[in-house]
Amino acid sequence: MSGEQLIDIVLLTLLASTAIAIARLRNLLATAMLTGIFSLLGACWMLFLDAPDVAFTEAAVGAGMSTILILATLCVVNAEEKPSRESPIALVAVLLTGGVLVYGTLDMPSYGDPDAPATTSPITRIYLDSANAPSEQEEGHAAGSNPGDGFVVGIPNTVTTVLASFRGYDTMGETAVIFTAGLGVLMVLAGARHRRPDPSMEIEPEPVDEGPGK
Amino acid sequence: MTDVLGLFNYWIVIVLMMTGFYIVIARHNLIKKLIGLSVFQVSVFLLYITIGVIEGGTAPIVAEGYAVYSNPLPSVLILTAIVVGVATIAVGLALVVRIQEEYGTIEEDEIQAQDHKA
Amino acid sequence: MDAVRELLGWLWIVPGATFCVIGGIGLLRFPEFYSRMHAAGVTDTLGAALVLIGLMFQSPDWTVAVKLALILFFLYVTSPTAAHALIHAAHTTGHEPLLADDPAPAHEGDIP
Amino acid sequence: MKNHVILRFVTKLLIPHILLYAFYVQWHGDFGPGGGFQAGVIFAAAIVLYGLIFGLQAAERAIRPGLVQSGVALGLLLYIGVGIASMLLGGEFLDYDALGHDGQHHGILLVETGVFITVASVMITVFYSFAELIRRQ
Repeated sequence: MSGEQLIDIVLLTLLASTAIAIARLRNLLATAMLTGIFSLLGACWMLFLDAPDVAFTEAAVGAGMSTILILATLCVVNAEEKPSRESPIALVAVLLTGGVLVYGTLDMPSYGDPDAPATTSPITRIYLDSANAPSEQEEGHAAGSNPGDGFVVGIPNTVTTVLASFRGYDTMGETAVIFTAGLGVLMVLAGARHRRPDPSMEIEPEPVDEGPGK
Repeated sequence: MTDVLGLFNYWIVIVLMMTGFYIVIARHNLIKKLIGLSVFQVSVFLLYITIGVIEGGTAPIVAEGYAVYSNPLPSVLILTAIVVGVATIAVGLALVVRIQEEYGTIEEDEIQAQDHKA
Repeated sequence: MDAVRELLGWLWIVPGATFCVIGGIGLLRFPEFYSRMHAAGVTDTLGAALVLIGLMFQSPDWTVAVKLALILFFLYVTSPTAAHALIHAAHTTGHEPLLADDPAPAHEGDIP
Repeated sequence: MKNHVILRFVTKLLIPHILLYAFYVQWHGDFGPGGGFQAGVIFAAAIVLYGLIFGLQAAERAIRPGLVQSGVALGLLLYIGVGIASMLLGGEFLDYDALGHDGQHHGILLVETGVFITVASVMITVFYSFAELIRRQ
């Protein structure tokens, strides 16, 4: 039980207890706060797992942006979660799936052992070698036919290299997804500003458009 | 079961996954469901990162004096997934606002009741 | 020289950690909101600051120490402000502090 | 939020540092942990903080909603533009070697800037939309 494992276990139990607290709480405001704490604990654990880039993003996004968005929605919606009888079937289904998953992890490689398949594959070697200074080998030639022939980029931070250079096309797709999400929010909420909701009316009167935006 | 510690990470990830799953299934409030969804997402992210770790390795930033690095690939996948996750949750919350405006409530069973009535 | 710095570092970190624990215990045991906020304040400012100064002593080279000093500056600016904002919000929404002659509630402020 | 003197002072003190840190994260992404996604979110967090404390009008005066909504598309345009440029210069789509001597380095920086602009603008437009709803309440 080295010190590292101790920290690991303490962080994990804290994380699990926050998640269970989120599940049990009725007060939506407290749940929003706990979501922020949950993301921050996730970020701490990711830092513990040697992934600073991801911890960075998770802390900035999880603790920062999503909490603000949830609070903003709560301001607009100001609803209180009504106590409703939960059917036990949900609990049974969840426990069943959990049991099967735990059974599935029994023969997975244990945490951090050096000869796990993910770490010994040649691809990882290529990603890490991509950071060598280009002066040693000639200018970044495309990855040759055999996997041994590395693709040299010369940037120390291999995560950025893989993100932008090896996987540039996928990251473009991800940026397009973020673009569409931004567009979606704009279109969905743009409509809400003009209409005054009139629940009694069955058919909503066509709102008079306020002109082309601000 | 000597390496209970080894698999402990995966079990906690599964506990988080199941908690998120339970919130999405059992709770009727729409905002609560979205929060459950983000809990589920964070657990998937942690699963990916746990797979990429090597004992005694350091962050995948090549520097002199370090030889063992953790695998950069999971970090890349999760980096974009987190921001996309928040963007989709923003769209979900925008829809919740519109649902509340149209139906006057964000409890799932009341919404279904109004749907059956209409 | 390193051993002295190491020891000096530990000399700061251990009291910092105890202050954090004391703050945590205070957070649980105090009866009402304002005294609990005081306990949270202790952890935020004093505990974190001592640990950070201790880490500065133990940092391998001076660039790490400068980064830790920056973190210390930001913590010193943000955590008291956060505590202030919280208490100001509680006060403006009419949250009355528990005075000496009030009957002691069981554990007021429990979230349902 | 007019009478929060302490909050306004501290925000004035912090926002330049946060913005500077966002740009540091963006352009230091090659050597240390960082990149377009994190920098965009940190930048947006600074604007959101400004909007929360000084009110929506002040934030919308500082960064106009029109500008931000065009920024959403601009970042993606820059990203695809780099891809097209590398195609025009003889390489495949998004093959940064065609961009000249230290092509990889420049290509990655440009692409990360594109991601930075898109992510920051999306987060700010989402915040503006929600804040607009609250103001209209």
